[in-house]
Amino acid sequence: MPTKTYLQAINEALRQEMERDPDVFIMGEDVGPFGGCFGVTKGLYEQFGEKRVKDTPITESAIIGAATGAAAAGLRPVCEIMFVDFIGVALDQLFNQAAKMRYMFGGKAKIPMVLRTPQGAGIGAAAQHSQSLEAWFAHVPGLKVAMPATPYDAKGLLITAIRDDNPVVFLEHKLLYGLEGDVPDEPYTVPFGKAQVHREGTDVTIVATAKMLHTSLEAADVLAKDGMSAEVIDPRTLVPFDTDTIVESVKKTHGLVVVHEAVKHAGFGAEIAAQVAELAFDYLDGPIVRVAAPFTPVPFSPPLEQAYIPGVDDVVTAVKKIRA
Amino acid sequence: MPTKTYLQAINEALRQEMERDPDVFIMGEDVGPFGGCFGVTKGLYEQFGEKRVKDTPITESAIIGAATGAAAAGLRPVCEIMFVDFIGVALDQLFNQAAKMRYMFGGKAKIPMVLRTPQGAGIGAAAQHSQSLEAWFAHVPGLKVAMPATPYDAKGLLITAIRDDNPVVFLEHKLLYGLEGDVPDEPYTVPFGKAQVHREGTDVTIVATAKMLHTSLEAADVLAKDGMSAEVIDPRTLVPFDTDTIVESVKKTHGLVVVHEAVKHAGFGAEIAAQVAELAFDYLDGPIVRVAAPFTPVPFSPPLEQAYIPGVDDVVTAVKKIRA
Amino acid sequence: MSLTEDKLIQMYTTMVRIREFETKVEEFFAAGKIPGFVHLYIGEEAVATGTCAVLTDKDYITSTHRGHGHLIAKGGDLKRMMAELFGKKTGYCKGKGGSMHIADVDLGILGANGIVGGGGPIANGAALAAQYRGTDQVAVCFFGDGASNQGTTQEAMNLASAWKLPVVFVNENNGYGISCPTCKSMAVADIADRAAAYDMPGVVVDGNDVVAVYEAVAEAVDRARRGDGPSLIECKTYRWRGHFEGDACTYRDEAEVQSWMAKDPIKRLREKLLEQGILTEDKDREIRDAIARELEAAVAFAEESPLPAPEEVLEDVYA
Amino acid sequence: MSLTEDKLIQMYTTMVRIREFETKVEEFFAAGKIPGFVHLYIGEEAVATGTCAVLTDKDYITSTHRGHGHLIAKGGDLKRMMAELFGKKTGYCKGKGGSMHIADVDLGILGANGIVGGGGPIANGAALAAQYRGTDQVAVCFFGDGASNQGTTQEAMNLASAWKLPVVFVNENNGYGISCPTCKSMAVADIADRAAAYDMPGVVVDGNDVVAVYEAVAEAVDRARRGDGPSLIECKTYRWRGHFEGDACTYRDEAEVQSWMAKDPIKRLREKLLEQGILTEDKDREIRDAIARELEAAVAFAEESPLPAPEEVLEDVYA
Ligand SMILES: Cc1ncc(C[n+]2csc(CCOP(=O)(O)OP(=O)(O)O)c2C)c(N)n1
Ligand SMILES: Cc1ncc(C[n+]2csc(CCOP(=O)(O)OP(=O)(O)O)c2C)c(N)n1
Ligand SMILES: [Mg+2]
Ligand SMILES: [Mg+2]
Repeated sequence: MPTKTYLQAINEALRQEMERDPDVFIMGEDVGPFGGCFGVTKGLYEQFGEKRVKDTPITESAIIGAATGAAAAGLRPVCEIMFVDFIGVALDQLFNQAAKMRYMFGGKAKIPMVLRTPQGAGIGAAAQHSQSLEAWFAHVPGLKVAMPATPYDAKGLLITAIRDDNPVVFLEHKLLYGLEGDVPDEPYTVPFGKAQVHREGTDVTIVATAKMLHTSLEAADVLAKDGMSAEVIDPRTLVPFDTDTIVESVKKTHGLVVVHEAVKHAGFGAEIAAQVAELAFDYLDGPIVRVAAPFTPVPFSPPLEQAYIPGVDDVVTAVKKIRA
Repeated sequence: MPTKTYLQAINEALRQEMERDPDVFIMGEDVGPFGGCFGVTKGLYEQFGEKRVKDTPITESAIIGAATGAAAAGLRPVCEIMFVDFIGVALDQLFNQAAKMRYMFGGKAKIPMVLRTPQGAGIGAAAQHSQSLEAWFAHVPGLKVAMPATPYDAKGLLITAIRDDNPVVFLEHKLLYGLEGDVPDEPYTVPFGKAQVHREGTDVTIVATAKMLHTSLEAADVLAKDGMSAEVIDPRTLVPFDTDTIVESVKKTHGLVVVHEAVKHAGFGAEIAAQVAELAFDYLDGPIVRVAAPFTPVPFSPPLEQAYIPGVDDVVTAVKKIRA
Repeated sequence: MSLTEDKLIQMYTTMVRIREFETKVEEFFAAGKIPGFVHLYIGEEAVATGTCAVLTDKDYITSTHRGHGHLIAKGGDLKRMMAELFGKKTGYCKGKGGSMHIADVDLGILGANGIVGGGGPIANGAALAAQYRGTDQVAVCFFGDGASNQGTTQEAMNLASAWKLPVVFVNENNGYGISCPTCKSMAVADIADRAAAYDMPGVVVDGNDVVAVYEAVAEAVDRARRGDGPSLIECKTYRWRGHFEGDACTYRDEAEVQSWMAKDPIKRLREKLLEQGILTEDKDREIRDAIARELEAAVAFAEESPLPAPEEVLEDVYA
Repeated sequence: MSLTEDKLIQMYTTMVRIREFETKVEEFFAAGKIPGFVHLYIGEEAVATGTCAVLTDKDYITSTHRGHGHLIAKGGDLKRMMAELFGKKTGYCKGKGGSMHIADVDLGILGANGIVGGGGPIANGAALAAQYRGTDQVAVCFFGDGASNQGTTQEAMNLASAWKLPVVFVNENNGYGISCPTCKSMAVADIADRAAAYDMPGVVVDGNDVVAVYEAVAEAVDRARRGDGPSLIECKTYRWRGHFEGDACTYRDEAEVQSWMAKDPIKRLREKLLEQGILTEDKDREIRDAIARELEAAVAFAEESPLPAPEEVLEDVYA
């Protein structure tokens, strides 16, 4: 299988869906000739022209609203918010308008739009350019939320997102853009609501999202050296959420560690822990531990930022805490 | 002790703090002569005048930003957002600016402001005027989040909020405005980060917020008739959060049910469940169950809305599920 | 742009239909049959009517919290509207939306909106779809004087103009945002003056003169259909009732209210049409009787329709 | 409003200090010593300098992502700025903020801001505090051409005007928001024209002429201090570098860049001052030497300062 980066995988999904369906188009700040702040839309303007790859003013409410209205009118917009951190100026158009329209209208609207946006810390971009806000989106009925961790999933989930008839928030991790992996050339879909078991194991279940999947896989290697066998699972989508795969795993391993990069307090990891504490309680043989960022904004300076981002050690320590 | 409504208690807290401290002032839509959409600020304009009770244009970003800037410059603004649902047009000023300024500036700013806003369903106000969004605010480092359930707490927590040197989100429940209870005439504070045990019990711990506290207390009555003794706790603030009181209770009752009105998925109840699943796992004798709204927007029609809001039966059923 | 007699009668009929509908809503709200909030359009009928008279079913509108008039003018069905207000399963939204969320996407009505300023960005999107497909559809964004200050509205005007989207921004300046007089929420005298900030035409019209509204909107719609971009039309008008039903309206003085009631847009058109012989008293009675029957039927439909079943709460979240 | 020779020399010095600081930042960023994003102010020095020359330490400013120039002009300490850029504990924000969040509340600098349009509402708040207390302080909101479209900016202008807040909105129109030419993000030719939408004075000035900026801002500040409310000043200027360091800047053509570099605001003032005998080559060398020494000291301070300890991540969240 050909090897591509996570970024290339996203770019390819966009290109192929735009080739397939003339109703798919792109909007966002600097997504045109510039190719996007991180280069995700490179080459699309050249291929599809100004009509289908639209540079917008720096007005995120207007962007999301334009996508919502165009989707209600039957197109399939994919809009980009340059950093997820900017959603605060435009959340209304997403959570009160796009997400709720169908329900409020008694099922009589379809809003097939995708909002792509990068999350995550690690490049010294500080408090307003480094957050992970998936918990907010996952709390909004009417939205679907995808959060790919691999190039393969990035392409397949994005194609699914574009073909979905609902508003989908597609959360990329900016530190994964350079990650390479196997990605088929042809279009394919990865289903929503289906977690992926990345490593099988018997002693503990680690559920991890986005970049933390890779941190957790590394941790699993370390644990393996200490004779502990960790199963590592990526939910891939938070809405819909694949409870079953995780519960099944916990039934086998009897232990759960949840890992994400967002701050722990009221983070999505709590939802995962709570589901397992309800549905697989009897299979657990010890506490559920969450590994996540501390309750602080994201700091700028590298030693602080590194202390902020959960690391391999943190995951190993968490597992050892319940497997001591 | 004098009896007052929740609304009167809030009004009194505002009035007394404004009398005490000339730096405290109020801003918001229709908070002036109109007295606020729900009447919370009635009489304050007459007492304190236009300078200290300011009607604003319908621009929530400008309101929160004005509060943030005024607080950074040393005043103590209390701003009102008419319904919490409107926060989507203005969240940036709250979560990226007010909440993070102190940290981003290396501890060299103080933002003593309060954002008051009503939450909650039950008046047929539908999807954009009925939400409970506390989980979003609780996920933002730098904010404190208070959520009073009684008239007594409403006054005491609001006075604490106004005197606090940090941005505080003060979440009122619109269906509690008419609730009566004992409220001392003199100013007093209720500490942040201290849960309140409203009813002692031995068989199960019920943690409930805002209006759900009362639903849960009713449920406890019903359970008592069936010979089950429920301990009912209101955390009162979500940030800071009083983990200890809840953990201690679970150590005694060995069971936990969490109740809130927000949608369950990624709601704050997950955080409570997750904390207990980590810190009191060994004391639990069965699954943790959450009672919360289903994953839908808030519907308009009364039978739908009533089906949406968690009720006494739902709490009773949840307890019986783990105490069967 | 001279209006045919038919068109004038049609507009007159629409205005009366709105007035009578709202009067019924007032009555049933007071009787406790309509839950939630209702914001009545009485006094402002000429704006929705004059505007929508220019549009076809294929054109789009975004409405506001004060949306009944817009919906009726755009062709909304009174039965399904009334049923929705009553919270019934047969309503436009199956009882899920209520007054603030009635929509009829098939008629291009992209919904009333509970968020002040929520409609502008969405209207742009519908207009963008028209531009993208090369149709001649336009989108009208109704918004209030209060909404004109909201950032979303201002962003929407900017984008519409930068992209030359076929949008008409129809401002309903009724002098207040709830209790706040327009003059306290903005320093500028005419909202139409804001058009210049986006390099689009901006005009002020008498919002109680349905013909004036029609003509201004017709020009703006032509411009939009030609591909020349958006316009802003400020319609000066007044709401007769409180902000929502239940508002005691202590912030307005009676003389002001009376002076505006004297400018009743319906009475005004009626007198003009009678004078010009386009309408007769008989014809008027006929129109009013037909509307009364229509409304009776709508109310009966609403009253007799079933409430949604509790389990329906879970439906219609996702497509 | 004739400027004293001292003031002119002071402004010249500030502009050179900004230019040299930014040139060092460019160098250390390229060398990998400065993490994160940096947006340089080179070419726009006259705007911050002319503006802040009008202000006192008690006045407030809100800055942007392109904030170094504003900070230096408002009196920011180069050592602590450079240390912050290096991520050091001795920096303005103890290494927690970096380029986009440097602040010095004691100097009235309410922070650079990573959110485009984030500053306007906050500047209003500071101005409101001044109005509330009856001081004669003003607040200046710096914002870009791109930021002028953002809803928050437009809301801020409206509120400032409705409340007659002592704010001066200083627009730095450098022709681009990242890669997007101003003319593509708005239909209007001059951002200053938007002032009329809020009934405030709006003027366009040559943003590369520090004296012109000073004079326009001085008039607006006077007005604000008198209690007559806000103004909008659009300064036409240009950034010499890419949007951020690392931007290859393929979206601008070389001729355009060259033509603007020929209008170098520093060179221009220098020539004028030399001509008028206010500056001599010797004096210039003295100024530049002093700045070079100051910068060397700042860099040494930054280099030698300790990094924050990992556990400091948890500090400074709450007061
Ligand atoms: C974002 C937002 N802020 C505030 C409100 C509360 N609210 C509902 S209607 C209204 C007044 C709107 O005034 P205007 O736009 O002039 O419309 P009108 O009611 O006069 O028709 C307000 C403040 C809201 N629904 N949404
Ligand atoms: C709300 C928000 N949207 C987008 C961005 C990304 N961004 C950072 S700077 C910038 C361009 C700003 O343009 P302008 O206001 O003209 O300032 P300039 O960079 O030209 O000084 C953009 C789009 C952001 N930081 N915040
Ligand atoms: Mg109005
Ligand atoms: Mg610019």
